[in-house]
Amino acid sequence: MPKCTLNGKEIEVAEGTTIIEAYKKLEEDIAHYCWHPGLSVAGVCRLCMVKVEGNPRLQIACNTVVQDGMVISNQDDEVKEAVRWGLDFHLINHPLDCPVCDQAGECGLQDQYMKFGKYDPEMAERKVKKSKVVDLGKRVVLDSERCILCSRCVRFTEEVSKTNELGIFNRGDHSEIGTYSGKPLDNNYSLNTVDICPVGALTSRDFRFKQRVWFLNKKQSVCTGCSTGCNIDVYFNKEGVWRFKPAFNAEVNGHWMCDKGRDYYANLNPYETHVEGERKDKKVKRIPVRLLNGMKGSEMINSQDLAIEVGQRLKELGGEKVALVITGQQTSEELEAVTEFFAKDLNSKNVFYWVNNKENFDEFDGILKRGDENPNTKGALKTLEKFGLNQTWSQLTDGIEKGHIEMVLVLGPENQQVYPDFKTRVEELSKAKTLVWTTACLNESLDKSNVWQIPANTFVEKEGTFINHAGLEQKISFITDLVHNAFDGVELARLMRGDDLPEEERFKNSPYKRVNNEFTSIRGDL
Amino acid sequence: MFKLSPEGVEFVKSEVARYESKESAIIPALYRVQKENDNWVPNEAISELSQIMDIPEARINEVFHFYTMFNKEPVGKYHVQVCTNVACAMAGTREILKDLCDEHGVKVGEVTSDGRYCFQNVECLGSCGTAPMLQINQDKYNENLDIEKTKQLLKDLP
Amino acid sequence: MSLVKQPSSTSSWYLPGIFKGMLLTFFGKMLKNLFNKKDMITLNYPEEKYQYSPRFKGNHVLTVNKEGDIRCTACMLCATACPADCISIIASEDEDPTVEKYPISYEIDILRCVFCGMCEEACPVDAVRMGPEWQTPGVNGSQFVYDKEHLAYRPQLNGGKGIQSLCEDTERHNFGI
Amino acid sequence: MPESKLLTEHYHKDEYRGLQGYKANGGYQVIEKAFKMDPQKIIEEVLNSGLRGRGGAGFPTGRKWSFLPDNGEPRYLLCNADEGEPCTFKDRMMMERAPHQLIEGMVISAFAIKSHKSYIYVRGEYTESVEILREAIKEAYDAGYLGKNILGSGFDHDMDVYAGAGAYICGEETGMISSLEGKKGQPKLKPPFPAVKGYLGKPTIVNNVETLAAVVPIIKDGADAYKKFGTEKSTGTKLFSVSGDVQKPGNYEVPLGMPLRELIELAGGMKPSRTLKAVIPGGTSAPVLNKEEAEKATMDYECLAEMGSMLGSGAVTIIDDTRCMVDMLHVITHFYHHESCGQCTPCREGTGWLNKIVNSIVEGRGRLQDIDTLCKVADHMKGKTICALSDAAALPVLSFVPKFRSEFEFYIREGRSKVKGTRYAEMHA
Repeated sequence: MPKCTLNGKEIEVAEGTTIIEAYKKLEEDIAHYCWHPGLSVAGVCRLCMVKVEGNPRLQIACNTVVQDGMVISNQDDEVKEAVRWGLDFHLINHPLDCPVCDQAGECGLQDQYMKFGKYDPEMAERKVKKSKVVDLGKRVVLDSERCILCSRCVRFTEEVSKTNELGIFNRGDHSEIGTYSGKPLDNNYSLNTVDICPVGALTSRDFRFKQRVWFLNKKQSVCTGCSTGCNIDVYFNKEGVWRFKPAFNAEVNGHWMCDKGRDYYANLNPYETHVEGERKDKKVKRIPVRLLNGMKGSEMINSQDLAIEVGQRLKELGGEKVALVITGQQTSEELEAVTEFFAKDLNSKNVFYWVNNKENFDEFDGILKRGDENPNTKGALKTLEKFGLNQTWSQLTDGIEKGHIEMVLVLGPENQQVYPDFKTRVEELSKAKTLVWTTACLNESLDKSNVWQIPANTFVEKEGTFINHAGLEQKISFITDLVHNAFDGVELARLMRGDDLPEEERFKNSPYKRVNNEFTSIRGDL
Repeated sequence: MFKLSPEGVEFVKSEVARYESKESAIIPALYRVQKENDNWVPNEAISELSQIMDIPEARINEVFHFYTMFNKEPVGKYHVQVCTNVACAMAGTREILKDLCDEHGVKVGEVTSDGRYCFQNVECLGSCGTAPMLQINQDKYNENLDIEKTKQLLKDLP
Repeated sequence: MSLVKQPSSTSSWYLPGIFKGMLLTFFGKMLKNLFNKKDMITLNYPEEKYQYSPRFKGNHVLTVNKEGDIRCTACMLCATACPADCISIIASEDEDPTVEKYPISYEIDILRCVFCGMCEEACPVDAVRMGPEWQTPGVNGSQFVYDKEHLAYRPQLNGGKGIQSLCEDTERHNFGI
Repeated sequence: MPESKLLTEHYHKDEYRGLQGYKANGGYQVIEKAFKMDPQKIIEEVLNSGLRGRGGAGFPTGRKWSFLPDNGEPRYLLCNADEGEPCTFKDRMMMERAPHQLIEGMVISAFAIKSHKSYIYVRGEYTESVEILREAIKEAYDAGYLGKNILGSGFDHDMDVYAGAGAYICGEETGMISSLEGKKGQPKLKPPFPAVKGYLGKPTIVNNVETLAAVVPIIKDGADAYKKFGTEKSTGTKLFSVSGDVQKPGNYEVPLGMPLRELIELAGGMKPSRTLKAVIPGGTSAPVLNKEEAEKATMDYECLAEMGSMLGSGAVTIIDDTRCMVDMLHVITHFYHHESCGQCTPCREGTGWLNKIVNSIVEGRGRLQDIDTLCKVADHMKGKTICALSDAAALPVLSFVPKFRSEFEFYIREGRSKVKGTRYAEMHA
């Protein structure tokens, strides 16, 4: 274990650690662009300069391994001067379009210039013009002028996704990132290149111009796209959730996540925003996506009242005539609470497990994405095991067919897209006298007279635990409330049982306290 | 639409087998394409090479764009590459290049209307003792020139 | 800096002060204005209106570029700087890659606005200014939310043609900056 | 001091190109001697001879060879014939006049470092050299100087020629390795050095054409005989490519340590009625010497280093009083801007910046503060990048500008050249 001194602080690091890793460990400031902990070392931005005592030349921290007794500093005047000029070299051909650039606010150039910049630019010559707004693929937009050629994205496609779509073409200051014309950047991990891009050269087609990043808050959660359970940062504000980005977790996902998982954020917002019309006459239209209140057939009803009514009806019918359907999409706590209500309170054995596409469960793309697109399959199985329940699906359908089962409560899947059999199951189950479906999103097939819909919370609006494919338990925390009248399974179980659910308790963690009569831009008549 | 000749495909395959890493064959393969396609490499050739050599297009494209000897656009029948580096510039090649361009009414790097010439300034070709010099396509060097000799040289081309 | 005088014993006698004021009102101003209408400093609003200097921080103006399109790039710095949170912008992609981003909706809630002028200061491209107009009439709530059309092309602004921005992107591009 | 033709003795004979002619003039005899020696002994002999890399950096060849790790991995010998340094044309002559000399030198070197595969990386523009080398290698294979069990010694060696495709940076050893691996010719991060991890991650030795050829006379007559030439620290002979304003430009093989004056005399002296103004002693990346320095300089590694310049590849460019230094620098900065590989930021952006500033000056748009900016930019490009191209681009600026500052100031103030009296048109597009 070599020991070294960084900026006067002693630190012991593992054999083979580079100086920049030691700096990161100490949480000391060090400028860098091309180095990324998840990628190989390129050593091209030349910003992580450090002075190693006894070495006349400045060294780059990313390619120098710590050796015992090294005395390293980046507070030296020589180093500071080198970094100042290094930044200026990065900026001489960088356009002045921060106002338009989507990266502004989370841009490496902005951040590092504030810390290490020279503040008196001497470049008085014309900048190199390159191509702007190039679609590299469905999801990624390139602006070559902003690119500082750190090669992170190229290394990502070479080393992580192994798809090799990107390359740096030409040479000198005419170098440009690009794809070969016939082969766009369309792999399932392409948006990671946007995350690792330290500047605004690569931006996400989806997130582009929707929000400025400084309007957004972020909180950590777990992706529900598949059983891998990648850790994510959820970016949200008052208006809703705007994007997911991967959060580092060495045990689960490292630095990355897949594009499919990122797409899911749009299903969380109560409204979907559409831009309609031609160039000048573009209008914004908002279409509801989430179920906003309880529905009893086509009649709208307060969701709490509906939940209480459901509880009463279930109790009236009693054990044999009712059934519960669960999926791997709810948290372990929800599943347990509702199952307990059925197994203990109602004394029912009719708890059924709805599996979506079992045949794909063992698929794995070798990076992150798994075939089992439920975040909590293991949790569901564990719950059934705990209560000793092992009913088969045919028992349910038989029961409905024969009229033994009159009322079915379905904890509907939050992500309906990964349930290709959604419609057929609704058809099947709605043969029962009453079908109660808790759902987060609207779905046409649920619009039936005997189907009661209870709005459910999505994973950003609840706390709980997901158990991933490897059996790792991951806690998710409450992030923001989006649909006021929705509950999670735990709350539903309490309401059905007849317990109180005080308002204050429900929204105790809400970052935005909802105040009546709030001014908004669409105020209408006074 | 360019397509490599069967012999060309054979050549590329043999080059892939020739070197320890198959990527080493990219440069010889691109030379072959250039030879078969009037001295320049069309973009679609990259995907063909990618299929033959089983190397991602981006890797081949990177190499293709990095080296100056692969022409990205048509360069006429005679690609006249005039060295304008130190020794040759001192010997007056810049004036020769300007003269040639003016005479044919083209700018540096443009192909003449009859498709015969393209005049291009290039960096040192390693013939400084015999400056001024130029190279036509990838043939032997023409050395110890002056304006008259150069014009005669171009006239004598078939 | 002017000092505030502490009340002295004489100033606690109110009546002399009141009479002093009355004298000024009747003889100093009223009689003067009765016989010399020209120098009268009050206006018969709303028939007469005062013209403020162009630097007055009144109602907002969105400037236009040479083509007459809105200059705003939807960078949202004004919305960020606004202490009253009265600006709401929705940005969209422009087909022209040199423009790239423009607002499809730019709304100012003028009743929330405190006319501090921060938006003007924050704007990097001289797209939003505060003009000399100061009246904000309206008959219902929605009329106090000014949209893009009103902010840039209301008749008061060059007869609906809009006010030219001083900061043109085309120049920047021509200089290769 | 006359020429000392250790390598180039028979270069004037046309038959020397072919195997027969080469053998008739004493070729392929040293190889037999070498095979009887212990490989370690050959390395020692080369180390003793004081032979330094002739490509530019001047690193002792024997030392380089001794860095190879003993881990049983296959080793590669690469001959760097990507002669890109402007004004250098010695390697081309060596390959075209005496290809077998190079092959012989390479087989001996390969035997010494126990390498069984070697490549000659020739720059793409040298189509003639490539053809001649391919022909020579074929002859050598047929005559048993290459291939399996060479001359019954039990030593196998294969050799191939690889043509580059036009990139100055491939003359840098790791750049060349990248290019040979079929990637862009971008230099690799060091450490690891090529002697440890080079071509395809295997230990690799990269030597210049002249260096490898010089192994032949060293083994032939021994290190001591070789050391008789040159100075104490810069031993042996060196080919100098003399170009520019001299009467007889060309390659001259002289012992190191020869005064620059004499070298100019050897090349026919200055043109009539012209006087010396400056000399670039080692290719354009070497800092320029002004007249006073040039008259004192001797052509060896130490003297030039002392003067703040370097011997480099031995390309001596003589500049006389009719040349405008602003224009010369313009050509040089354009070259480095064109050749920067684009990997490291200071070089990628800096070379472009330098070229743009000089361009502005040449076009008459210069400002006086540009002179300082030039120096500052160049100063901060130095020593900050993976390879030495950034330094190579900075050093000319840092020597041209201070040494000929008055010319630059005159050009900026008057908008025309002090020497020529006119402004340069944009003919160097």
